[in-house]
Amino acid sequence: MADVRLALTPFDPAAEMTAFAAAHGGAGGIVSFLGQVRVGEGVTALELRHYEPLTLPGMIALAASTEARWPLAGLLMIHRSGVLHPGEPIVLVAAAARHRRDAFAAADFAMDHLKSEAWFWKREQVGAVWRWIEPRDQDYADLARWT
Amino acid sequence: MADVRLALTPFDPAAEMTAFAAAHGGAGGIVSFLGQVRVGEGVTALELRHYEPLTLPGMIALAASTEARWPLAGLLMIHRSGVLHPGEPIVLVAAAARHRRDAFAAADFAMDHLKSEAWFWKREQVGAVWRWIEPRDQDYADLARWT
Amino acid sequence: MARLVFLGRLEDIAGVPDLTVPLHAPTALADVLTTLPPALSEALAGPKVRLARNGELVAANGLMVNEADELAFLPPVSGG
Amino acid sequence: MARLVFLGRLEDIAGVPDLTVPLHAPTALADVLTTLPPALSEALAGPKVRLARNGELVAANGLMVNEADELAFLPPVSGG
Repeated sequence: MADVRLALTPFDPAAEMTAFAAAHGGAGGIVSFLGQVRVGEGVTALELRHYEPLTLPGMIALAASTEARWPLAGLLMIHRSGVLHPGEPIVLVAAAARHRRDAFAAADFAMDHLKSEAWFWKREQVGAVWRWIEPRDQDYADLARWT
Repeated sequence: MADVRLALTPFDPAAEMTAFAAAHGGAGGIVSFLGQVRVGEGVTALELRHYEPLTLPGMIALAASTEARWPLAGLLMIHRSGVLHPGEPIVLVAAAARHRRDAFAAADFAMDHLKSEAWFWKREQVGAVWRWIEPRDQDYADLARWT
Repeated sequence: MARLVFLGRLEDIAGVPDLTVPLHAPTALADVLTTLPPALSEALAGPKVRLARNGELVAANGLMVNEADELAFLPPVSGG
Repeated sequence: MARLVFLGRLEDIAGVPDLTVPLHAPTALADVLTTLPPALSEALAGPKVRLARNGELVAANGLMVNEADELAFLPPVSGG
């Protein structure tokens, strides 16, 4: 059963990883992806918006399809929404599996889908100006690898 | 410059990941692999042996070739040697990169090479009997993907 | 009364995150949009904008909006 | 005196992690191996066993062992 969360306040990736690794001690291998707000590129804040009726249900469905595709011992998926500052975690995905390749593929798959299919909208503040971020072509190309 | 360590005593993956994420705040994405001694399969201890003149130099060379292959903001590679117990971390690899795909590929590449090319020998204790672990065919197949 | 919800950059164009429109009978989406400022209705009808009615994705083509519906306008997403 | 180092399962076969062999002149590897118990010398000469002399990988074929050399016998690795 996956642990899927929409976090409206900051979360602590290290504490989450420690708990996840302890909960899946039988797995052998854990692959994680941590995305954080970049430091030092002039971005003063990042805002992620979500749409309540779709966002968490969509993440739960993504977790289910990830688990259906690879034999995992556990899957953790946490995505922030709200206003974030440089250095703060945005997303953490961790997949625990008996076989290393399964954990890598599952985390990779989940991230590609979170990036370009999950119901989030992102804008960043540079100076006093907020600008919406459009998905990049690369994001769609990444997603197309799985079909 | 990669951070490469041969750990002769237990290390704390969460603390290492926190420090690594803080050190590479400009990267945006960090992929990690954590391998730990499996819990609950009758294995009471795992022993990793290394050969001083080769093991750490080999890990450093692997880190350098990983960094040469993908544009990384940072690379962390810690591998335990010695006697370990169930739940203890064996290996932690983390790659920080601007682009997610680079971080995934670098961590995957480093792990495949650590598994089947790094100078470690592993045996496990089940009950009172120690048994050396031979590399699996799958490990060689994983490695061959990169050539 | 139906509620229109604007996500992402559509909120900037609308100037508000949501808007309540008076409806007394099922109304075609196209007719709902004509009551809005032209710049907004044009953006909402864009080819990349997806629609969710009461939390379920629906096709824009031929859509009827009922009283008490919540209709969300979803531009391309960008998470992670 | 040269030092032979046995890694992995080779240590179990040798019964010790390393062994010092008396050498007074450069000696062919094959001649060094014949001074060892047959089960050990056979395992050390196995096709999957690699060799490092003084921390550098070397080929077994035609190898001469010098006084004060450290010669490590490396069976297939298994890390991670």
